[in-house]
Amino acid sequence: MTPPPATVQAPGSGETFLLNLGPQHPATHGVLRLKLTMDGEYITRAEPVCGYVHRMHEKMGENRKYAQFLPNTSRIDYLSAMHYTHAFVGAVERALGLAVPPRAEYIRVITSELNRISSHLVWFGAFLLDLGGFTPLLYAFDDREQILDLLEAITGSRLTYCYYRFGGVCHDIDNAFLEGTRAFVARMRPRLRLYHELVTDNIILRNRLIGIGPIPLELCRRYGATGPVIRGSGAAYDVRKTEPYSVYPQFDFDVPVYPEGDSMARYRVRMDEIEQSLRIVEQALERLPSGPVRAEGVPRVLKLPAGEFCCAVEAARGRFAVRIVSDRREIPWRVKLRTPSFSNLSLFEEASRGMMLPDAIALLGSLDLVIPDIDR
Amino acid sequence: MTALPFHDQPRVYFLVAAFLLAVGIFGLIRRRTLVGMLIGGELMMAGASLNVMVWNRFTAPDPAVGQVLVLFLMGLAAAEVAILLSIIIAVYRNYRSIKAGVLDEMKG
Amino acid sequence: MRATLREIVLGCRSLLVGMRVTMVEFFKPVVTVPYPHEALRMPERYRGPIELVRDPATGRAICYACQLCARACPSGCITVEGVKREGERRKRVTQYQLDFSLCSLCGACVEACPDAAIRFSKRYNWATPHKEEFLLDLVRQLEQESR
Amino acid sequence: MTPSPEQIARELASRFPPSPPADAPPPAAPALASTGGPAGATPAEGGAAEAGTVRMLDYARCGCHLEAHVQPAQVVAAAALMDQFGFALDTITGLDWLPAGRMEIVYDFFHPHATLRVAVRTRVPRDQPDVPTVSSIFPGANWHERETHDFFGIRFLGHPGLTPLLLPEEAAFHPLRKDFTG
Amino acid sequence: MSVSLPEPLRLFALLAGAMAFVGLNAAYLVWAERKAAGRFQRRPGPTEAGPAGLLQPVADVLKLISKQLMVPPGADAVLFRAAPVLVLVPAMICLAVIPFGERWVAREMPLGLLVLFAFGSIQVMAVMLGGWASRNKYAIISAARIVSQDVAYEIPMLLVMITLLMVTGTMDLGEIVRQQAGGFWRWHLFRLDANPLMPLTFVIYYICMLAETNRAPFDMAEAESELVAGAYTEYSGMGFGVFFMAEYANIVVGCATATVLFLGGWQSPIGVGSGPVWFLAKLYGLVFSVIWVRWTFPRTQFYGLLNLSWKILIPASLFILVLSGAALQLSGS
Amino acid sequence: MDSKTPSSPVVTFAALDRLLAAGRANSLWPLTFGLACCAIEMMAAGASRFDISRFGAEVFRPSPRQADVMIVAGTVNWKMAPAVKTLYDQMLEPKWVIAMGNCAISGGPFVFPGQYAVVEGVDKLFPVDVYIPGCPPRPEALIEGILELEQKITGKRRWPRVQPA
Amino acid sequence: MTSFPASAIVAEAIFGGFVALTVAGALLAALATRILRSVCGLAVCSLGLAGLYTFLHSPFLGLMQILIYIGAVCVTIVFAIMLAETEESAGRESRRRRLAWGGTALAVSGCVFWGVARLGWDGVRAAPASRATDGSVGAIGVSLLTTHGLAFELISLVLLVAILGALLVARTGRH
Repeated sequence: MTPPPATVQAPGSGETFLLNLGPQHPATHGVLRLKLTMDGEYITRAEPVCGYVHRMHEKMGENRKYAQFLPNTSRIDYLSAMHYTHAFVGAVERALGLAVPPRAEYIRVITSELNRISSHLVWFGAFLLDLGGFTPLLYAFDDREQILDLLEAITGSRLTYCYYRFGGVCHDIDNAFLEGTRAFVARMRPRLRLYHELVTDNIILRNRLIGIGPIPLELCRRYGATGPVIRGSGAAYDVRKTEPYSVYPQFDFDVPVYPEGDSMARYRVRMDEIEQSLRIVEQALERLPSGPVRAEGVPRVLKLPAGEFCCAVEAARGRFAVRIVSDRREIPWRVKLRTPSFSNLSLFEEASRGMMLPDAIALLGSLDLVIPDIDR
Repeated sequence: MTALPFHDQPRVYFLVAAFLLAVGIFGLIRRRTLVGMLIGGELMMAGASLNVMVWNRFTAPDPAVGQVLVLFLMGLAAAEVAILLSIIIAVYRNYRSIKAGVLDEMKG
Repeated sequence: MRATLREIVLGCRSLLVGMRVTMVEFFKPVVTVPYPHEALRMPERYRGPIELVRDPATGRAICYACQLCARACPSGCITVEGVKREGERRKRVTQYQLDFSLCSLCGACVEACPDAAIRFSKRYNWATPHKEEFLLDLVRQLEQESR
Repeated sequence: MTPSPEQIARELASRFPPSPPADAPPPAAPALASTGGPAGATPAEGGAAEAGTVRMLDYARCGCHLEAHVQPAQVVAAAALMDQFGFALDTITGLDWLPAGRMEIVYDFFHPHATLRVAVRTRVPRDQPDVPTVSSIFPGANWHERETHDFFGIRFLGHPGLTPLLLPEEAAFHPLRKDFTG
Repeated sequence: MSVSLPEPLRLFALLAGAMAFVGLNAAYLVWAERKAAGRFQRRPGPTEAGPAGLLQPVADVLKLISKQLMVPPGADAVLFRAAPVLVLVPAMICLAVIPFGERWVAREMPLGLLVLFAFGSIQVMAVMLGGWASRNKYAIISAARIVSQDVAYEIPMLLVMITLLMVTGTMDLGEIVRQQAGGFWRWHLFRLDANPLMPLTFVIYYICMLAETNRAPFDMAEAESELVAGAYTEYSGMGFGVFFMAEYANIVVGCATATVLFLGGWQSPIGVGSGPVWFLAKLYGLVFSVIWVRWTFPRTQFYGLLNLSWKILIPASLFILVLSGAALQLSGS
Repeated sequence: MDSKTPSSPVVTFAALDRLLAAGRANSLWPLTFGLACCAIEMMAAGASRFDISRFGAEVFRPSPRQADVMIVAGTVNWKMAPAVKTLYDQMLEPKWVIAMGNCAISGGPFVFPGQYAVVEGVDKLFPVDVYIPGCPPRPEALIEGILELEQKITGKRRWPRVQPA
Repeated sequence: MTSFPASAIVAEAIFGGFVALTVAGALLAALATRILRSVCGLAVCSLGLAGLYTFLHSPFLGLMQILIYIGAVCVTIVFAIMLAETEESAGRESRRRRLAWGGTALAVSGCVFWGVARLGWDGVRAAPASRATDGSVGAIGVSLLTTHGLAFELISLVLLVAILGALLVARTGRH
């Protein structure tokens, strides 16, 4: 294992050489390692090596009570912590047959969608950083700070919210939050226009993304890629629509789909999703019911009936599913976390074959990976 | 004669030119790699150019002529480098080494 | 040829539009918070390292070492000890130790507390060269505050 | 033309019938146990259902429409069938039924165009956890199988490179086995 | 021409002056860039070191000087050490021939333009050597990129220069500026009679300059998301600092050349009151635009960059060359 | 360190040392190196809202050769540990380490009996200069960590201490 | 010349410096074991030659020498070395063979040096009384396009063919 700067070995016998991208490399966002076999600047084989942030989440699931596992769910994919917690509490709620009060579900939707926007904003910035543009990153982070302010005010944390509880949410939201969210929605639309002017329409960016890293739908299916990756390849697969959970069926929103499958398509899907999330938030704010935010009669110590319970959500990166196997004890027998980045990255080796290094970086960035989400 | 500063004495230039030529030949013979030999050749060319320029400076009736000639020489050197290097790369691609000895295989 | 020219023109236009965007931002005020020169206000629910709550009536900690928080903690970073004194109905906390370096600030302890005897502090800017500081003795901390 | 759960259930049941006991005749109709609740297996029972059962599940309860138990040898065929139906591989994972001395491998499928989730399960003895790889049908299974091998030590026969994915390269332990100690 | 040595002392003074200029320029351009980048991103940039962060460059230089230097194992130590200097020196030589004002030129040369070109071409070699000598894969890829990029952009730049040469008829930079006296409409940028596409020529020059100085959006050499720090990956302390300095010195040279050739050098745009102030104003205006461009755009793809040169810039500049030849013939006859 | 400096050359050297220390303290270039959650807060600290560039510390260098301070932001596990160690070794003197977040300090919430992956504190791998607790710490805490490091380098605190209200 | 008293000496010193650069560069180019240093030697040598050309009253050629030799030839060679990673492995050859080759090379080059230097030493060097042109860039240009027009065209053709040939060879070499 040689992290960069890697020194050159004696001239190899072949025309190709091995380039070790990572585990510390600016473009791998954290600690992914890519073993690249290069022919000049062309990649003949790119083998991702993961596990550099393996944090034993699944093992911890077997060691902790259900409530104690909640903080972990915020740390698997720390950029879409809300969704991950949602999936976990969703699975437990299914198992117990808990009815979540509608206000809580609405709050969940609002916070989830805000979280999705903030996640996409981080992706947008980091992706542009991969492509060599620094300023959009800071603009995106500036907008993200607005979301974080809102979420921090109600959850107490900027990143690892741990906000949902079995049968509801931790705290109710207040008027300041509602006002702030409305203000944010009003602010975000013109900012999106700014992004499009500054970035999306930019000829340099278009040349770097259009037609680069095409992923056919069939490839997505065989690798189980989900989220913006599969939507950028032409399938309108969105867990919020195909396996509806929470109160999403009550909202009117579109699933952005682009058939091209290239990096630009994935880029556009995410940018459109920000728009759609804003729509959902708007609707949820309008119709927010009053009432309690936690279900009655949730036992202090949870024991699930025996069996397997699964709940999938549409996280920012795609389908995230929790599978809990319970044996009637306070501690689950097994917690399986199906993370979207894992499947999304697994297709990289096949999709990147024959690409040039900078294009592969663009492809990697357009997959929007969070490494701990892969390594768990 | 001795009153002349060195930079106005053609002999000094001639010596340097001859030296360049000789070193170039030495390199051409001694070097075992194509690139090395190419560099030797370039040195020889440089010696020749210098020689031309000395004549141009001290004896030529039209000082433009020598310069034109040297310009031509430079152009030729550049062309030579381009061609030789492309050959070198081609040879390397096929033989994985640009030691001159490997080219023996091409005989016959 | 026409397409190429068109692309060049549109491309140049997009570049100019981009430059206009950044130039407009150039003249907008900065959004930076002047942190070390100005203190920040953390929101009401901000989750900093927990602290004991003082009972205004007695001036002592409310906590009576019921251990619920220690049991709820996923990381096991809380150790509570208490003694029952003569003539008192409940135990009194004598030691409340928090290994903050293990804490994930999930809030399980605060939620588990039946008497709201612990709460999150607003300590948001903690950095130190000394690792041993993270072993917090909350009881002593409370006593120091009262002094 | 997305398939309905019943259609898939019938297809699965007819293709992967329970291995007939030596004396009993095969059931005339495919066993289509349609219970609403979850499988309800506890570790001691080691996963109750026998290979060959296909069960419709209560989606609202379990988050899954259908589950099928197959023989380890039938896994590839089952995956091929799912591929034909246009399913995408969701995940592959293991389950260690330590008290029963068995390991279970679960193949989860989702459909990219329909609300449909199917789980295919198979069980192998704990002391010889071998199962054929499905990575030839779903290349995405490659990583899932590597991960399952990491965590459970289940060997996927014919896998192109069963090296540790998440654990260190030289790791020889399987942390999610129930008898694993730090 | 007689090669005499006028006032060697002046030469030394000049050397010291050039070094100080380059050093200060680099240091405070870095500061300016950090400040400007901050403004573009709505943050203040360095503020805490000295008033308005003015001591930031001092701190950086102190840090860099006192940082441990090391030659990576397996590297060619001599070349590795020489490369940063080799990048910096040609830039300084180039500065010596640039006329900042009527009498503000370190060394007036009839072949000034050629000097800029000849010495400008050395720095390619130097960066490449630095990259190669590091024996680091990223550095080598980056070095290879630098060469292809610089070679590709040298050609349109040369063609633009030849166009300019046809218009001016001299390689003397001072003379070129003098031709542009008398208001901005006399600048070569607007010499539409000599060549109706003169502004376009300037744009081509500008693009080539960005590419030659490895500035964003053409910063292939230091593309950090791909190549860590490119050719500079293995450099630490002042070795890296000198590369940094050279980068900014090259930007100054490039912008100064543009000022001389297109923007009328020290001539004032309204025709009266010319002087070095105008030169510096134009120069730093251009430098600011370079910074502005960098903090606006993403990086180009490498082959996109080569395509831009080979498919657009070279044909365009050839066309301009022919056009201005024709225009000159027409106006001459 | 003895503060008494009797002879004049020593005084000069001391002054020079102070100057160098001031230079280093105001030009802490971090290594671009994020591991997990905390890395996002590290990015946030570099973004407009918090802007560590005010302290001259925004020059994130991707190459360890040019970096002065390594901010270990996130969980280090045993698979990653050799790489982190190598990075540390590749950094050149003078160099500093900031352990950001509880994972880097002690393994944080990922420590439990029988855990098999996480390094329980990066100070097991190399010396750490400043610890920033939190999960993840706020960006101000990172700024505070950098100020703390400057204090360690120069020996005095230039900025006011902020008491959280 | 100038009024500065030491200027002649300084000029001599600078001239000597250029000669030294040329000679040292040439030696480095021919003798360095690492091929890349060899290229650097060529570059240094070119730099010295550029100075000599300037002393020979042709700064134009001097600058062209830098532009073409350092900016183009050396860069191309280094580029080729990078593409075709080559290092001279000294240990491969037998010592005897090395000595033999070295001896031969030394002898041949020595003879050449001696002969050519002698020729130059005794060469005619009567400066012409009058010059047809001043040898300026303009004069070179005029003479390029008039007197030597044909040669100029031919050289252009050679260059064109060289480029095309180079492209062709380098492309077909790729399998």
